[in-house]
Amino acid sequence: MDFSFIISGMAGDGIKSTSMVAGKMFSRLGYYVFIDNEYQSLIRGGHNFSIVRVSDKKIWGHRRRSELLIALQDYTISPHNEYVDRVIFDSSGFDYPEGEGIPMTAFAKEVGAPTGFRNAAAIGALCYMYGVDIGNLNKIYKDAFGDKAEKDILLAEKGYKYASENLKQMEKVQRAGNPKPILDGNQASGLGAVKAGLKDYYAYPMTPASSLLHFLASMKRKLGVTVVQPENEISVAIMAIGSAFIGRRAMIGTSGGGFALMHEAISLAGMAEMPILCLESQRGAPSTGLPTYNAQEDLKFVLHAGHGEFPRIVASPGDTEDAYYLGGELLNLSWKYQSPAILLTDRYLSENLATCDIDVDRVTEEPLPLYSGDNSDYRRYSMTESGVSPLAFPPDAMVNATGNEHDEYGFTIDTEKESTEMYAKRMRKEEGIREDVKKMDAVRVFGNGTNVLFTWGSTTGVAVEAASEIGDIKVVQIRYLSPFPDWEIEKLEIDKAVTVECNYTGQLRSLLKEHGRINSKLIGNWGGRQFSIEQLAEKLKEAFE
Amino acid sequence: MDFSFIISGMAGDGIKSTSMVAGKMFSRLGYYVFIDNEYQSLIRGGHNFSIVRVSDKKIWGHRRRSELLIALQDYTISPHNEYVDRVIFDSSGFDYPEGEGIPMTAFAKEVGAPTGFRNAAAIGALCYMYGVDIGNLNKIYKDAFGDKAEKDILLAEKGYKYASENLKQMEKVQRAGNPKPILDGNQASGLGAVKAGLKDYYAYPMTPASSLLHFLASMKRKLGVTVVQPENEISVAIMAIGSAFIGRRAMIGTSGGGFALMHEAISLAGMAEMPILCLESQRGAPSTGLPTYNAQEDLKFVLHAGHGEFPRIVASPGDTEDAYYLGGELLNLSWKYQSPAILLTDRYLSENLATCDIDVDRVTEEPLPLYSGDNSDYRRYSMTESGVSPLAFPPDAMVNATGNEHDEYGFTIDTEKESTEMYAKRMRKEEGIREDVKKMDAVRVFGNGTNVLFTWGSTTGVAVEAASEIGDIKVVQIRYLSPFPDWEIEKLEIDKAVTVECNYTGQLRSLLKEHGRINSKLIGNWGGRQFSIEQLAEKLKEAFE
Amino acid sequence: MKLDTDAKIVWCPGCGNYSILKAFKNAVGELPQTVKPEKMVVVSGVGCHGKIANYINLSSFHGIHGRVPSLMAGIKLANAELTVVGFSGDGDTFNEGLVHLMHAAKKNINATLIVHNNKVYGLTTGQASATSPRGFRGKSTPEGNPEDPFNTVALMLVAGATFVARAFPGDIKHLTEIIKQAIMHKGFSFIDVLQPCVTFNNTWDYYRKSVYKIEETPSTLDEAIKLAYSSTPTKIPIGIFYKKDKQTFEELVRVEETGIGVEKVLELME
Amino acid sequence: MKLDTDAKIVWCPGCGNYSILKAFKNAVGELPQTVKPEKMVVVSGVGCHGKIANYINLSSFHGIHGRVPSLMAGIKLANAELTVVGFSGDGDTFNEGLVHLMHAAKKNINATLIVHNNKVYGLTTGQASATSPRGFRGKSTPEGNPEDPFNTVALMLVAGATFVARAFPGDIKHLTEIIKQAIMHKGFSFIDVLQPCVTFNNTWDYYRKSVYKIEETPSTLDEAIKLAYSSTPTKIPIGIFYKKDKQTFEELVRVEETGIGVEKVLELME
Ligand SMILES: Cc1ncc(C[n+]2csc(CCOP(=O)(O)OP(=O)(O)O)c2C)c(N)n1
Ligand SMILES: Cc1ncc(C[n+]2csc(CCOP(=O)(O)OP(=O)(O)O)c2C)c(N)n1
Ligand code: SF4
Ligand code: SF4
Ligand SMILES: [Mg+2]
Ligand SMILES: [Mg+2]
Repeated sequence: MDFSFIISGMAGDGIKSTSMVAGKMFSRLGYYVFIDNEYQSLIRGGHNFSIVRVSDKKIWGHRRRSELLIALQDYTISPHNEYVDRVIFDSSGFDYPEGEGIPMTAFAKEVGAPTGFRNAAAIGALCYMYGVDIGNLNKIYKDAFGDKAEKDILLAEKGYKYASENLKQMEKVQRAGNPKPILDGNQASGLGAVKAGLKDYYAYPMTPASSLLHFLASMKRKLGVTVVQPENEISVAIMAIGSAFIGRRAMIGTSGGGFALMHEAISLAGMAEMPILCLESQRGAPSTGLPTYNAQEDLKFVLHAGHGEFPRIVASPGDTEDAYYLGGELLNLSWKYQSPAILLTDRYLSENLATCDIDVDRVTEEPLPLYSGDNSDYRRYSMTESGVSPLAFPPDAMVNATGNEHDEYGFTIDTEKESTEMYAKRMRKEEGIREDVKKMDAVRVFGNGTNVLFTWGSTTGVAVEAASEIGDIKVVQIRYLSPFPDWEIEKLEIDKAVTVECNYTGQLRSLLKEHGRINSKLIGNWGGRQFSIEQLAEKLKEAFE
Repeated sequence: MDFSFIISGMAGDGIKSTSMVAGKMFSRLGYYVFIDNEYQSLIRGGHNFSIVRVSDKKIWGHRRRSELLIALQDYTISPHNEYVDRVIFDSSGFDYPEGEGIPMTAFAKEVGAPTGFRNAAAIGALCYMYGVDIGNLNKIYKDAFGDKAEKDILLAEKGYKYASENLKQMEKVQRAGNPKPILDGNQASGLGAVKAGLKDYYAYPMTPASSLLHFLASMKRKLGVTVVQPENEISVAIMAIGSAFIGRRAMIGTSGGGFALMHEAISLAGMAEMPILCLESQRGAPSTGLPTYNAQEDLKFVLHAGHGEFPRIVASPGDTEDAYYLGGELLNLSWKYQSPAILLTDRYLSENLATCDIDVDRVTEEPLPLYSGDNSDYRRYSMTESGVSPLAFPPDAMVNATGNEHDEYGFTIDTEKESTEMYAKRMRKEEGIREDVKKMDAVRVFGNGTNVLFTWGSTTGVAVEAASEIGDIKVVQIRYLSPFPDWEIEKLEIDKAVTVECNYTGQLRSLLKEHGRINSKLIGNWGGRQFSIEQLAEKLKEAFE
Repeated sequence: MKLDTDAKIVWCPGCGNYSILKAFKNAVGELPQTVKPEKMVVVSGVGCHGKIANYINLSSFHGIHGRVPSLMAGIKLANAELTVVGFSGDGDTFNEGLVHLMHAAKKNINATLIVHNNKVYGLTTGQASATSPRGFRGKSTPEGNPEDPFNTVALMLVAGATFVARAFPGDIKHLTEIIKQAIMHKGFSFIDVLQPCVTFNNTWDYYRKSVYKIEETPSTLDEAIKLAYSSTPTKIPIGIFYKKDKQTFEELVRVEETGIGVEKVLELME
Repeated sequence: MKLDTDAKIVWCPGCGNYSILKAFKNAVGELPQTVKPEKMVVVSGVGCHGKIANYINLSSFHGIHGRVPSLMAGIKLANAELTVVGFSGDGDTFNEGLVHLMHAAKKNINATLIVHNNKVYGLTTGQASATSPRGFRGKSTPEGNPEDPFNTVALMLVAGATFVARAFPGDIKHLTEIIKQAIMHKGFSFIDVLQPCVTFNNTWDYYRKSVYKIEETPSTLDEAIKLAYSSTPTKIPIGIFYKKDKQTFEELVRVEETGIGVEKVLELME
């Protein structure tokens, strides 16, 4: 079983929450659900839509083809028309002769609810159409809104009833397993970090990173995380360094434009050896670009963030579970090596919702390289072979940190020999990081063969599904981007290589050229949209011809 | 003829201005002079020194070996002792039995000048020792300080006389040609930009870029340049974009830490297609690092500045003349392609003084791709094959610029097809830039053979001299770093390849690997000092063995 | 001159921004002949307010979040003859880029800044800004904003702005008049517009009840500051708080000389 | 506890920074037992002042230019029990990072900021800062600074600082006392130190003649602002301008709960 339906309307129609409720209707029955939320950078009006895909097998992305469209605004029908079989619409809002109307607005009026509630009637209809017990739906509303759910429930029931009298049912859906959590990639990364000991989250709002800020803020007491929105991104990054100095695991989150403002702080973290984990969620760039649309255009920008040389740990998750694991892995690595780490993600993964099977305990809070010597002679930057200096924090020991070149104690120096040595100490940490990453999943490989498709970030999921439709393609997701897993690349037997990424220049492709001496063909896209599975499958056919 | 002498003392002793006067003594006689100024990040005390090198042939860097040390502080002798033949010192300040004393402080007292003036006595002595007419020296003082030069002149004469009675002369120096201008690399870049039409300079002070701010501020009326120091680097970059929008050629300058703060603006310049030229002068990093010492650690950081994809023009000069030419070339390219350009330089070239033979008119203000159509239908981002949209400026036409993705008029869009096309239009400019750079000196080649030494930035000069000492090495300076001149690299016949750069990871080496498939050996250094010619010659011998 | 554009306005119905746009267009129409629309440049930040650049048929730069004052400064330095009007948000101005605002006022750049002060981050869907009231429940402060808001007028007075005003879009005529005066003022003029955000911070009723017009602009900074602090939840002064003559930054720093040429300068360096 | 370090002090002989260092060390010695030196953290910016972190035998973070208030905020949020004292320069604070200063005051972070206000960029060899007087000839303003300086005390008062003072290193005892009180104050305390820079802006004589001590700390913000504006070239008030009790940011936002665990949270998301 694998079907999709679309809910479309304008900003303000509650498309996102409607699709979330619709998705939960299936995820609670044990199905896999994937919801692609597409919206514009405005608050009311325009055209927003969500594609809700439901399957009894693990799914990773959206298909453009859907069996149903639920349209809350007339002008949102035509963009989807060619991709859908049936159109359900608000017949008290407008007319659409080819579609099947439900008087949603009228129903809302009848129950004394504002028009904004009418989508509940649509969901009620959906509930009937897929043969789901209306009680399930009502419970979802109750769990989400408590006592305030009353009107939604009334409306859902009206919609259900209307549909049962007027609309043809779809293939019925049966319980398929246990309920699954449904969450977006940012939330997953946050939870992974919390599992690894996150204590402070600092962020300035910026799409598509904001969902993490909102999630953590709303759950802060349940998660035990202090959440602060400072005056701007510079302050965000510096405050996190303040937390790190005291030994509290901190995380920050932003998109490209905000990250651009953090470079100076990232460089400070490199010099002062302060662990910070930053989630960078990419959107259409440069500049303000396409603020609510998907992109993978910041890879090289992030790999070289901050002036000067220091170990930078960068990884990019391929799906929601992966986002959870990397949230944990990167926070741990960052602390073990006292270096900045960046979780590079993208709009598609950050904001889209997916059911997932997270192995919660795969992430643990790994112990720190703690100092155990005499506190009265603590050297924050003690010279070691691994480059890792044992950690202590104020007030346990006197700790001197600095952004200037320094001696073991953290006091400023400028002599050639000592500077050279301290610099090399920092850089030696790269070797340890590399060895550690070798033991992790630096890449993930899906499928077999010598036709190799390289991916990173959310494109991975779409690619895995598209490739499996065609067959004979091995998808290799480059999960760690720094250190770059050349040791894994070397192992590959490659006949034909293709790289797929949502950018113009082929940034992963260029890394493969530098590190792996691989010349691959590029499938790129830079219009703000992730490939649909069908679209990518087409392109793969061509590319591997 | 090729000799060096050192002037050493503490900050506050006027080492830099003293060495400048000493240098002029020779440059006005037609000699080539190179002055390496080494100083610490403090205002009084510590150890500063200048190595003044004089030759009758073009010179590019410093030699550590010197025939003379003039020491104004006792503790500044031992660091140089092994490299010098004779030590002249202030015998009324301290005693140094192995040296030759001049009672400089006492002389200063005698003429009623503050101790700070005593270095004039040393220069006077130097004047005698090299057989230069004291009148030449006095004129230098007069040109520099006008009426206030009186005490300097008195002191110089006392030093001259004392030396003539007590000190052995060196080989005498004769007039060798016409006077040569002596300037630092930043000043040269500024002048090149002025020749190409610079009108506004914005900068926030930061070593080693500040000398450009100071120079332009002091000469602003002579150069016709408005010079403003805004509140911070973010404002610096944004103000320059404001100038560019109006059609005034603007330039900005900073070092790595300040440049880190400009990434968001660079990305805006990319999207809004605003030309800005930024001089980025590298110093020891990361973070505050070694603020007054040399480094070449920001190459990749600069190449990928700003989130997202857009044409970035990056080039790095190899010597002072080159700094002039690139100042002009980059400003012109930046305007022609309405894209940000970065002149990436380093402490050694930025602050060290060198005589130079600048072919002033090699730089001209190149005409802009101006709009000539109907002003009432001007489209700032008109779609063209080259990607270059003809320019008009307010108030001549109505111009709409933006950091959002946009249509031809500059109004916000987010549709897939139009976004994809506008993005591609911007990226197409890279082809034009590449073709233009092909016609310029994208690389400079010195010497012959198949032993190839790759360099960038100020290391070039030192490398050329060191290589010529050894022979059989071809030095290839990569002048343009973006677009990367792979077409030039392909032409090279290489037996053994070595890259020399002042960093740890070998950033140019990695570019050569990516673009040219060249595996080169790295000679690196990351302790804040440029190689001396002798040092590098040693290393080259090993490397090419 | 037609001031409308073909761009579809995408603010929420009922948003205070419509009235700001209207008042600005009115003001441009009523300005004396000396201020030519062709010589006007509109600058905007990122936020709901920022879209205004798309709705005004004048030269414009829709810049980035927080940097409106710097962009205005660069434009004025490049061509002091232009009339520059900036539109920015409260998050834009008092959070992300407060340092630029303070310095533009200090410098006395001859430009006008209109702040769409809806006391919330609109475009990013409702977080507290530096002007949100204590206790404000936004997406990042579900338990209530723990901070007191800035007194924006006092900030600008202390920073050195030479024209400081506040207005309310519920009185378009008054707002129009203030905008006109701000544009006519030579020096940095700042207008704090109490803009209701119907979606995330609907203050229409609240302001309708509480604003009152300043009768006479205070003649000293001291009195102006006092007036700025006289606001209470039921009595909010709107109008001009302060106005002062002072040389502008552009007049002081622009180099009008054309220079002696690089060749000659190089000779000076021999 | 020995507060000196082995680091060689590299300020110019006669620099006002020596007296600030001295006064701070005195103050630490005189603080009540409840303030333990082991629990103190010093934060400094980049500039001549920034080196002070090397000269004090306490935990310290010698951070970057302009970001001292943010670093202090992060440290306090991470451990509210620490006593955090920041040292920053005028360029640091009022130019590069003014936005952070204003917001730290607004938030009422419980920390102390001591500004070495020498009214010049010292370490970068003498450019005008946001507090340099109009006409100041620095390396970037050879014809004189075209801007009026900020009134730093007024800025802080308006931003919401709950302890605002000014002091002069020529009176170490007074400065010591002010530092002590600032550290003891619960909330954001700000000290504007009139630090002479003997090399680029030697104000020793000028301040010696013009400073006078505030007799009584004004009891209202209004009076405090008035006092801040009462400065003249011959009469500069030093002492405490304002002091007020208010809940600190840390108290309000720190989450002390340990949480219910990720597993449980995931269940809530089903
Ligand atoms: C550097 C940066 N950080 C964050 C954002 C995301 N962002 C866009 S608008 C906005 C806030 C808007 O609030 P405000 O300035 O008050 O404008 P409003 O939408 O309320 O008009 C933010 C944080 C951005 N575009 N750039
Ligand atoms: C981002 C950044 N910009 C510029 C600099 C260069 N810089 C170092 S100190 C300084 C100014 C110092 O002035 P101030 O803060 O007043 O300190 P002072 O030296 O006078 O104590 C500057 C601009 C820097 N380190 N970082
Ligand atoms: S969100 Fe608020 S400010 Fe933005 S358009 Fe809607 S009402 Fe206006
Ligand atoms: S330059 Fe000024 S502030 Fe810096 S150490 Fe010297 S006297 Fe002090
Ligand atoms: Mg707002
Ligand atoms: Mg200062």
